[in-house]
Amino acid sequence: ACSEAAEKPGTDKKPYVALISKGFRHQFWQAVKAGAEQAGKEFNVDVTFEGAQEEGNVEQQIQLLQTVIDKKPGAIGFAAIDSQAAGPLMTQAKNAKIPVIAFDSGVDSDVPITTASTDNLAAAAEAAKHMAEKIGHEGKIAMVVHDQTSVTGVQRRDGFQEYIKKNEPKIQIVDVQYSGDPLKATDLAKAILTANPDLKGIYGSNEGAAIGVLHAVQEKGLTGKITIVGFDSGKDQIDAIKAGTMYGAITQNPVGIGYETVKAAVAAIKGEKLPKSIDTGFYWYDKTNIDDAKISAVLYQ
Amino acid sequence: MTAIPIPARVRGSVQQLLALASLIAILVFFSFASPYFFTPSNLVGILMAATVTGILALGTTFVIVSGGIDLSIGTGMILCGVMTGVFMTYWGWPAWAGVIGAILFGGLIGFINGFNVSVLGLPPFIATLGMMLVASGLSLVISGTKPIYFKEHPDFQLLMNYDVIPGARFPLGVLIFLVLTVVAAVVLSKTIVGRYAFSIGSNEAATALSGVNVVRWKLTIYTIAGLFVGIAGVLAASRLSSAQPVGGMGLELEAIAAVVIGGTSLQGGRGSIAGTVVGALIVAVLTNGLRVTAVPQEWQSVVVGCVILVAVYVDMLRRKAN
Amino acid sequence: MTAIPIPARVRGSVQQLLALASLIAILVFFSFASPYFFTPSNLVGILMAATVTGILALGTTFVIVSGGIDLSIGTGMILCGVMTGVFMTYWGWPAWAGVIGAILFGGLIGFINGFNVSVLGLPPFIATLGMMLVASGLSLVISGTKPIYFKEHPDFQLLMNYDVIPGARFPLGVLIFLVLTVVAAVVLSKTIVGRYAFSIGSNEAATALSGVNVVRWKLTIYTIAGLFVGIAGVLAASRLSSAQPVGGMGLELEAIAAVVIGGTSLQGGRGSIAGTVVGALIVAVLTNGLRVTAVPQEWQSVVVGCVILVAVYVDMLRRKAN
Amino acid sequence: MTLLEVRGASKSFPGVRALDDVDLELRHGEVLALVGENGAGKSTLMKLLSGIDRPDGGEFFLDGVQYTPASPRHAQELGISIIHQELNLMPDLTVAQNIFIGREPRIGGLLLSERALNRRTRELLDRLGLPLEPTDLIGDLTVARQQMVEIARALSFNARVLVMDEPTAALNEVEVNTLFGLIRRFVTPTTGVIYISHRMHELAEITDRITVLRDGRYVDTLDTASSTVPQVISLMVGRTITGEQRPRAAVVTGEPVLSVRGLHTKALLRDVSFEVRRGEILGFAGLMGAGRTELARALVGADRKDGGTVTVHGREVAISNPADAARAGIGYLSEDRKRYGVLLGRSVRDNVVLASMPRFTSAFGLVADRMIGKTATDYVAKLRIRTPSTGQLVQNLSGGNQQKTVIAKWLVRDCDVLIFDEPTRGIDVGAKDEIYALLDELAADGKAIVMISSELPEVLRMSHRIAVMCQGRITAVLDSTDASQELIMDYATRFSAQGTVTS
Ligand SMILES: Nc1ncnc2c1ncn2[C@@H]1O[C@H](COP(=O)(O)OP(=O)(O)OP(=O)(O)O)[C@@H](O)[C@H]1O
Ligand SMILES: Nc1ncnc2c1ncn2[C@@H]1O[C@H](COP(=O)(O)OP(=O)(O)OP(=O)(O)O)[C@@H](O)[C@H]1O
Ligand SMILES: [Mg+2]
Ligand SMILES: [Mg+2]
Repeated sequence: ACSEAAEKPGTDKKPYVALISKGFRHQFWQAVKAGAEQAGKEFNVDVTFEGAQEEGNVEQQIQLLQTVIDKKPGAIGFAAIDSQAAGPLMTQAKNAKIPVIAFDSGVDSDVPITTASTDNLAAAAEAAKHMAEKIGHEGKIAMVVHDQTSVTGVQRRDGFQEYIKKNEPKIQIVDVQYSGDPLKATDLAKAILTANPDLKGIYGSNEGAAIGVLHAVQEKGLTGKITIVGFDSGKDQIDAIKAGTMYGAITQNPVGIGYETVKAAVAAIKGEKLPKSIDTGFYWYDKTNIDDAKISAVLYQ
Repeated sequence: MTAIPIPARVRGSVQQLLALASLIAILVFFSFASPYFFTPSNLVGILMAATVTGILALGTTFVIVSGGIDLSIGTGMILCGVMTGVFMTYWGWPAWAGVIGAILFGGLIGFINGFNVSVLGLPPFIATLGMMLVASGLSLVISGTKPIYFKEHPDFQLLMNYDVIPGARFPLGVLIFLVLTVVAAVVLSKTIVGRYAFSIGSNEAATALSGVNVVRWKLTIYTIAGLFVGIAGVLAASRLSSAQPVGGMGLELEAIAAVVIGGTSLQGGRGSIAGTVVGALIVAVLTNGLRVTAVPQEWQSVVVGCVILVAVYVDMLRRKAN
Repeated sequence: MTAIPIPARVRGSVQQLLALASLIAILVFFSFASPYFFTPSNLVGILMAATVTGILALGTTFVIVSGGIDLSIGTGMILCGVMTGVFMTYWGWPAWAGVIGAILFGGLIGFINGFNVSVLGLPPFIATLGMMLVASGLSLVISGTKPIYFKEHPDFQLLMNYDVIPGARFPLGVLIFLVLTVVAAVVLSKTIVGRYAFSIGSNEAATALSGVNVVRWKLTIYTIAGLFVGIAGVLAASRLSSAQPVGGMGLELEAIAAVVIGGTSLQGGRGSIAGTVVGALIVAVLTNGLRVTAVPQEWQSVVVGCVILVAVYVDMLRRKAN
Repeated sequence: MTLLEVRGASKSFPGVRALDDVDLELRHGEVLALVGENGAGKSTLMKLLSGIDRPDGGEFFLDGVQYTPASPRHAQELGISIIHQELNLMPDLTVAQNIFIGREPRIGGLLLSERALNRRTRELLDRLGLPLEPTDLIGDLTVARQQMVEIARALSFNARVLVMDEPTAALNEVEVNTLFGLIRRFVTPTTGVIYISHRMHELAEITDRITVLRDGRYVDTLDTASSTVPQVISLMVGRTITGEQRPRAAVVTGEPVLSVRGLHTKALLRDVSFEVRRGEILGFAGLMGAGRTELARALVGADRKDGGTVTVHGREVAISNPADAARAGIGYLSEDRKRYGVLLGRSVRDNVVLASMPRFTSAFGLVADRMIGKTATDYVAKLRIRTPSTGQLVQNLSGGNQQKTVIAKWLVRDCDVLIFDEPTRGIDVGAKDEIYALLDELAADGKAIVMISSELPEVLRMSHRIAVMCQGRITAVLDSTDASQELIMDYATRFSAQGTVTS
């Protein structure tokens, strides 16, 4: 749908909404894209969705944003990798009278009219809470975070760490390592398990990191002995949770993020008033609630 | 398909013209494909996109002409950006000092590469691969894995974005790129260091036996490349109004690709700045054109890959026909 | 620091021993630094981590010895993994057919590289850079940007993980790596294709003048590298019990680094499989050791970069002293 | 019927008509010399014969049957084996691997048998009487030894026609004699040899007939027995050359410019001491591997010295690389033109000024291209370098003209001490005389010249004094008036030297 509509964006006077995200290769973004396209159909607008080739590459994202602004769309949806870095272009969009809707994480600027996002700090704290409960509020745990510098990476790390520090004096975070690539995450989670034989749990902060942790635990033959808490969904995580090899995970509502962003963009084009922020929510899911309609609706395979 | 390369080599200038033909073909194609493509603002956007990679490619042309390679330019640029932030934000230097400091820091990176290659005698690939890793780590360490913002220097972003021609949106960064192109072209083709780069790339041992201090000149060549890395780092930081501590990996391949598409031989001894600029523009135009025509993103790298192959092949055919 | 290399060349075997010395030094160091390092399970973990890159490095050794380079091995491997998924899950092939199909697909990628290099005469750097981009795009296109799971073949993951020695946790994947090492070593040093790889890398024009069909042998060499890429892709997919369509970029540099650390010359003509394996192990041991000793991750690439520089430099010194 | 016949061969390169309707006839059982000035088209013709280049026109007949060589391999299969003017070896492979490349013995059709390979090579080398080790790396051998490997390879085919393009350029008397022995053994009533050389005195010794080319055209074919050297030369150059013997020079008594004391290298040189005076040509003679090249390289800092001092104009200089040497006023012209002499991919102009760039550079580092062009044109004219323009790439020049380009490079640099290692290698007779004249001129100008040469007549003719080396030592320094070929050979073979002679 995206490509047909995009071939001649703006022709036949359909409004055109351009979404620039942080990446496009991962399933999470594909789910956001699906939501956006769904809303596009519903509200009869053209929607394009693009992200940095390499997730987290600010420079590439800025290039994309520049190209899009030059096309003068009706509205822009923007998930900033670094919101300050986009400052000059935000101003440029404002001067060109193109409304901007922030999504996924906030844009630190007064240009965006509204923000459709997940509260990553709170979500990570929720993951920490479940981890603590499962391991009995004491022992050593470690973290595999998908990225050391991006806002989501930092927030999902800090939210988790702060919760533990504040509420769980007997839990010790012994190591934090970074990789969102499943293969690399596997090897580094194995190294963590090797160096900490008495480890009780590992947290993986996105799909790639969580899958890596899962395979590391399997390869080490520690399945069931280590509590794994993940983030996002995907078939591997869902299966693991159903099978009990992974305790549970946090899921955002990526389809909802995409949908709400386009919906807000359409409203902005029409000049309607919008709330300052749209919380797209997050959920904790584990074996017990994974089949609930509310949960399975936001999981992607 | 002659098996034996009794090379009927042709001079740089012809080669550039051929790459230029590919560039023009691509430009014409996209102009027909999309009404948004051949607009002043999009063309400026392309130049803007070509600036950072292009400047890296300019510097690395010297290294490649001299028969070396520099893989550290991508992450080195990121490190220079971080140093801009350190100088201007952490240490409170004035903007001009921060900019010069970061450029010299780039020169230092290049100097170390040159030292490792020419004095210690490490293979350039390994010496600069090591530096690539070191620079990417240092960027994180020095910045504390956080972007550094130019709070004290809100105008720093004008270095890249300032409109040179009022009203016409021709950013200063692009002008800097053009000026650097001219400088690099003169240095490579009209000065002694350029001549020696060609000589060393053509036959290092014979050059040394001719009484040329090859060690010193290789140091100089890598240092020049490093200075360009510094400039690119400063401009990237200015464009993003922040020093981003990650990224840069892969940029070195993009820059080297630009150099090679432009007809510079990775064997050394042959090449030109004009070719490099055309090579950088081919990559930038292609990437932009595919975006503007809204080719699905997963297809874009397929197309870019194929076009690079075809462009270089067509060049070769014509070179042979010559 | 002699400027002109009257090469006091040393045979491959000595060179490997020297890289081996660096490897042993690193092993000893980490054994003292952490009680968890020198344990059977961690050592197996290191071998496991070295498997995929190591296999890529084995194949690419042939290409580098012949004076070429292959940048497409990283994303090519990803694409082969995706093809495993396509064959086994989408098309429902039996596991053995899927595995063989994916390996042959790797061979096809290599063959196309070889065709571009030897028949069309493109510079290897450009030919394989183009393929790198094409492969990374095709992985996304073919998989629909989603991982492909081996639903019908739940046992597929045993290819990498099956315990060869019951109870002792020695995975099949590592055994495959060891077997491939032996195969590669024999092919490179004892067969005609290996001999011609050295000969072409040493002096391509002279080899052609000697009546060797250089075009055909270069095709063969790149195809061999492609087959290794296919095997690596299958094993990576098996390890994650899924074909992941993203990633792979940067792996080619890691593999090439392993080859060069192992004493193979990027100029071609000189190298060995044993060296490559030692090189791959140096990188894997270092990465693992730094993690086990919990060195902050931002420092890790700094350390790896420096160690690569030092290891190669020490080798050179001793080679000279020889 | 003739063994090999060429009718009307033509070949052009951009800006050059290298061959123009050339005929050639090689009879069964003969050695045919092919001579001509540098750039006359000799190598080009051989490249057409052996399938490396395609002719623009012309026909080839082998035993009366027309053939069109499609590739080097094809020519080999037809029984045409060629030794190229430029070495075509793989430096990273061993002697054995080089000789049998493409014909490796295998076990079960799959695995290489290194043992069988080395055995066969050993047999071949023993049969040919060449002192080479099958397992040595080519890259470690001197040019002369590499040349022997090429000869061994060419003879290892059961060829009917053997083409040798200046095989002796890198050899000295002893090895030349070995080679001649090999050629005589090769020639049978069914085979023939085409022999290209610039060394005129060799022709009488080994060849039966002589074909002369000039400017890409066939000139004439003479019977060797009934022709004289001056006759051949005048056919080659199209005019008569006096070729007068230079009178033996008197001993020069100027002050020493360069003096070397106790030079030592780990590998070979033992306590080498000598000095060269202003206006003097000091010749260096010796057998292959005597250490003359190594001495020159160590002296200019291209290789490590392990002891010894170098004094220029009475002041001791520290030389750790050739740049230091050049600054001290010492220039070195290498014997290995391709590897250490020319920049093949650069223009004649760039090569000529390479050693003197700072002189052509303004204060801002800008290069004065006009001045460079003028200087290059001057030297191209002065040395009669045959090239369409100074912008021509050196790789497109004939071998001899490449050599002249390297010489021009050092003439432009204007050093006080010039070390010429085999300066006339691959240079035609006419040009040789020009180079001799040039050396004399340089000496008369007050330069100190070291001339290393493997051609004894040349050493005897040019030098004021002659240093003879053997196994890394100087075994004698003779005044040219006292020297003779016999005496030099005597000192050159003082193997377990009875002490070192100092000048
Ligand atoms: N590939 C080429 N491109 C252009 N010109 C060439 C090429 N090869 C040879 N020539 C020219 O053709 C002419 C004949 O060259 P050739 O090498 O046959 O001379 P030669 O008789 O072997 O001389 P020498 O005695 O110096 O080896 C020369 O003028 C040379 O410059
Ligand atoms: N590249 C090299 N590597 C190793 N050994 C070498 C090398 N070049 C020369 N040698 C050795 O050094 C010794 C001296 O050789 P050198 O070239 O100095 O002799 P030469 O007197 O110049 O004779 P010629 O040049 O005629 O062979 C020989 O034993 C030779 O084998
Ligand atoms: Mg010739
Ligand atoms: Mg010599």
